[in-house]
Amino acid sequence: MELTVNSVSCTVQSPPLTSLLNVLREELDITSPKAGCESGGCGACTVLVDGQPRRSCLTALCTVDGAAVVTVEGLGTPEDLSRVQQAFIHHYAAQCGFCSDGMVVAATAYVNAGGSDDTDAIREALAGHFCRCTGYVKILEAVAAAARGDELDIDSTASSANNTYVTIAGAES
Amino acid sequence: MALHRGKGLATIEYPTGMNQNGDPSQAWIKVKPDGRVDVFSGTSDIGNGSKTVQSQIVAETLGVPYDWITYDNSNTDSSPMCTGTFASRATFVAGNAVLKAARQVRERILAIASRELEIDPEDLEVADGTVSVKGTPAKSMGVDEVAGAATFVHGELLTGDGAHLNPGAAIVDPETGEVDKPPHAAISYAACAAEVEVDDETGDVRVLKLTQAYDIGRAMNPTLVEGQIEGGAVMGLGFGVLETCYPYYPSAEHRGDGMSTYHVPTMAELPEINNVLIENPSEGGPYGAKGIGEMANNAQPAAIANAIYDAVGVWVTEFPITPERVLAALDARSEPRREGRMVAFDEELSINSFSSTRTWGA
Amino acid sequence: MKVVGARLPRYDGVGHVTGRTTYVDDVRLPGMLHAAALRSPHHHARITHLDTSAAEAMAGVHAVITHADVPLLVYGHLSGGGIPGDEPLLAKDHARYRGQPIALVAADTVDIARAACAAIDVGYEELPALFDVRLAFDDDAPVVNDAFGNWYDQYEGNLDVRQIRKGDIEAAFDAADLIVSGVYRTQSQEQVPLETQVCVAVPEPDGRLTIHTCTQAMYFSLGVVCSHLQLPMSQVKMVGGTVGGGFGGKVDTASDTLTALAAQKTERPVKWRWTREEEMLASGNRGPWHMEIIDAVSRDGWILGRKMLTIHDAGAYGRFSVYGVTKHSFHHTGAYTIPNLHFDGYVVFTNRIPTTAMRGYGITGLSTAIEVHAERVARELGMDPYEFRLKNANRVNDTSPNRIPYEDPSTVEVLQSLASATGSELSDDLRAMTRDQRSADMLPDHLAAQIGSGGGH
Amino acid sequence: MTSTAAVSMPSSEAEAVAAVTEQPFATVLAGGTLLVPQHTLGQVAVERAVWLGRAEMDGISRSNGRMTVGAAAPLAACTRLDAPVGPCAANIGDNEVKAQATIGGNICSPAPYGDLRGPLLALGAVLRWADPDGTHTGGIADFAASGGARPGMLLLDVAFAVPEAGSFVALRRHHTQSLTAMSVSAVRGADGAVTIAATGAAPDACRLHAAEAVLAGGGSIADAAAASVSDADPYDDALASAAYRSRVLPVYVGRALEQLGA
Repeated sequence: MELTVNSVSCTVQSPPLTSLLNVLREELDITSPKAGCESGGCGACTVLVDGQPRRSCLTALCTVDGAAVVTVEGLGTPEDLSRVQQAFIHHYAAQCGFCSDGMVVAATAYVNAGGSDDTDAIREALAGHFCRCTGYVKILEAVAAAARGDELDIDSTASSANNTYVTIAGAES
Repeated sequence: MALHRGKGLATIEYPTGMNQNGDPSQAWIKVKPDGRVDVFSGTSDIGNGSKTVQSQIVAETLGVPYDWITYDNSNTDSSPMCTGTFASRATFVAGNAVLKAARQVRERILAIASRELEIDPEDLEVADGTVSVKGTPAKSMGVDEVAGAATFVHGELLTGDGAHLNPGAAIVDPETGEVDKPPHAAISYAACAAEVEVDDETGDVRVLKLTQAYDIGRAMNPTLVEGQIEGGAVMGLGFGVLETCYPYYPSAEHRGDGMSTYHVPTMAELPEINNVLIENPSEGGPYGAKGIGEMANNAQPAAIANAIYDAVGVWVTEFPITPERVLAALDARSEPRREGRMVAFDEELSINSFSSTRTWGA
Repeated sequence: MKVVGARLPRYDGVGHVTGRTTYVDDVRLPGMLHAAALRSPHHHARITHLDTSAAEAMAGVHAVITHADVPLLVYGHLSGGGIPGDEPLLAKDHARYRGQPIALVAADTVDIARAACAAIDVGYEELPALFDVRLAFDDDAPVVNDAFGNWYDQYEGNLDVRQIRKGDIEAAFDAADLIVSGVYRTQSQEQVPLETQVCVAVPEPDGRLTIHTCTQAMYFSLGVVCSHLQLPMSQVKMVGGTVGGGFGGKVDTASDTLTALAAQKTERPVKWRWTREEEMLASGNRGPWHMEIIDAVSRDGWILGRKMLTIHDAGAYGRFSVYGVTKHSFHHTGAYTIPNLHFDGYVVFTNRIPTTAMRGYGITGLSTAIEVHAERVARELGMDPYEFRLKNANRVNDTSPNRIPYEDPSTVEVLQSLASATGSELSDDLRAMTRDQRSADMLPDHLAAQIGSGGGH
Repeated sequence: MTSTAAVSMPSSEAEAVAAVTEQPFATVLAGGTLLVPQHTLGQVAVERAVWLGRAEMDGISRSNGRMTVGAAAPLAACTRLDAPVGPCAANIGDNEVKAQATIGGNICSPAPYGDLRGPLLALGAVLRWADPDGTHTGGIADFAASGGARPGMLLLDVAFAVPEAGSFVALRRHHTQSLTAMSVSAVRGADGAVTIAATGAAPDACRLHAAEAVLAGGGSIADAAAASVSDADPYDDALASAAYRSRVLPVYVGRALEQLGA
């Protein structure tokens, strides 16, 4: 079967019922989609299939024969980050990073589809993506920033409005 | 259907570092001939950001730009011993190890610069990758030049090592629990206020808002500490109302085996979260830091439980506070038993008989 | 300070958002085999026989590891702290919990390894299982733990309980206007790191082992691997430091040791990645706690004394539970100063998965219990919850249950900040409070001698 | 298990029926949201599979007051249907799963999956399926009695009369991937009669006849809700206890009926 993965045409040999996740990871050595649960429950393996976000662990190879698949590697490079990737850095939306591969892909699909910076809409779009580290606050901020098209500085991170700082009297530096 | 809102509060404290084995961490640093800095630390980054924070400590201490730092925690051949990333010790304890190593390197940089500039090291300072003479900033040389001179002129390696060890605390009196030294590196403090909405027909609890205050010592990187506190809040929410490995505890049956049957919080469950971060520098932490990662999921469960009481007037004392437990408490709604001075909220109390007989039941 | 305190981006952030960060499961090597584990289907059973010959004979199977392959089968995670080992790396005569590993198969593919696990012939004689810590002390209770019985019995002084005794608890209760009791139970929580436990172990030409590990503690794991394998630390190189979430669940990563044994035996690189189901059902999780609190309080809102009983359900083996209960005991007054204490804490074993570290270890359940109890006491007294907490909050030089003076307690300031952030009105008196050491005249007579004297208690 | 099972890709319903029913019987691959992970994890053996993605079995049409939904229609499309089917479909999985999972796959999945059996039972939906003996029609119960999902069987479509009104309520899920512990669907037909079905009240979706009878007899919603328990056969699982299911079934029946305007 044929796949175009991150703009590269590939002929793949895996059997037709192989999950797209295993095709990408084990046959093509594209390791960004993660086997977080292999049952569709976490979103760490989400990739774009013909532009649409898909759980690669739920997708049999034979159902995507001829499709264009994009993983997070294909969205941007360290030298040329996509807007969503910049937003994830600037808003500190990745901690351990294991959910980021799928999260960035799903967020990109949301932004590409014209998604707004409305928090409820982002939650609706991404609620199937599990992150144990961040508590989601900064992921929502990152996706909203990308949706708005904010100019983003990746050499610093954002201060969020929901956090205020005080210094105990007598403990000033 | 009636939805009831309530507010609750909890305050907590938590130790930084471990109470066993002296809790050692070690680090070493070397400087390349162009002044770029290699930091070797054994601290695993599990998402907590220790690569970042330890690199910041080294950059700050040496007076070089952050992007001059290469941080290597990749293996036990090159990185020295670190007890590990737990017990909120990566910033404080392991951070102290890199801090001490960086101070040694700084001294060596100044020593070489002193020879090159023919100025007493006491009269030199380092900032932004440049060693300069105090009061005479025009007289200076780059740390890159210092490193080159060390390598090619003086035949020296700019290096340093550091180790942090809490003198091992011993329990001196097993009868009383008295210890001879602090079994922690610092203590931090926090509080959380929760707002909830409770459905009194189904017991369903929605956490609407968490407001939190944390004594963080010093924010080594404010964004990272916020990330710990926000992530902890949602994990505490999970502990408080959603997650259980044993739904019928003590029975071991009917365990959730995956994402569809074990209820980890997702964005759908996210309440409004607001934080106050209080700087209260520690005595012994690098730049006043304390560790707060562990405690970040400790205050929410009680705050939520207390908010549920505020909302519907029942105490749920078995966690997580599932809809079943709320509804059972509503159905059994009862006042505590009051007899004279005694106020017994829960009847199954074995504390007075347990120690002597070691059998359960009062 | 310019770099410290700055909002710099993550050191490894670019790799994380571009799919370039290499986690252990992303390591692939020529000739790499894949492992799967045979786990006990029973909560408690005697293993009557174990025959791996059929599995070993299967095409594509390269090795089956059992207890007989482990140089040092039982090693204690806290043996450095004087706490004896109790947990075999692989079950030998007994399975003490459902999910306990009995054998590991290394094969050409995961599918073959799983099929080979199913082909291992194990005989079980099921034994009665103990799940309820309240039954653990009964004479006829099933015995769970080979080393300790049903509760840990080797604290200092040969005690079987972690004790705190401070002040004069009976006098505190005699002086109390109210004696308020409550019982609290907190539950097992799974860490749920998104990356499940995973290891790649590689035999090197020079006889060393390289172990790609997801551990939170490379040196701790190095010690565990070298102990079980009876190797000097020079023979093992742990490679890791970049972990897909841990939260305490990746400190005692048995995956490293077992995969290393498989690599040694096969002389091939071996990968073992746990499924999500294994992570949920067979990995160590946060242990359940049973806590009883009785507070002696005065009508005007002082906590004069606390009696507390804690029973920690450790699961089948000790792992870090003794450490956890000790830490728990040291903090059982929470953010308050309570001068008179009587605390007993037990580590009890049951036939469930050994519990382990998780964020807030030893204290998450404790904080929960203490703070619901505090709210109950405040409500019973008819006192504002902020006032009750601020009044009893620890101050500079008050001492913790284990007699350490608090250096920089900020409970007062933390509560004041929270009140301010939530729009809760505090009285002038409460707003004026500080963490400064209390003077004796700020305290009622029965506490002044204990707290106000300069913190010696 | 990454078996080397061949997958045929029929381009019409007739081809699909032929491919599924010929020996050796084939496993149907629709959305794959259950089959693919089970296959990956070695929990199911597949000798031969038939994928419905090109069989043009995903149509949704309305004619003469009846909706017909092809078995391969994705849940994302089903969310646009009126209650109780639409909100029930919306309550399954997240957007990515809904784009892939199909109504037929949902109907064929064992409890605790198969949420749509509840609304379809309430609607008195008629299923059409093929097996080596030919094409059959029947309700949800008939389909189950015939053996339900099995090798060699292909669910073709599901049809139901568009109700006067419908409602759907469910215990809140805390995770978009969480299974729904319990749901209640209520339908008022053209004749004014109300039918009610639940999932999670019994090991499989069930009609709540006693509650329906109370309403038919002119009883109140409260009385109907209270009566609903007599049709329940509650059970413990990871999601909820039998006791809780019994305790809140009347609450959700009441809410479904209130929503229906019964």
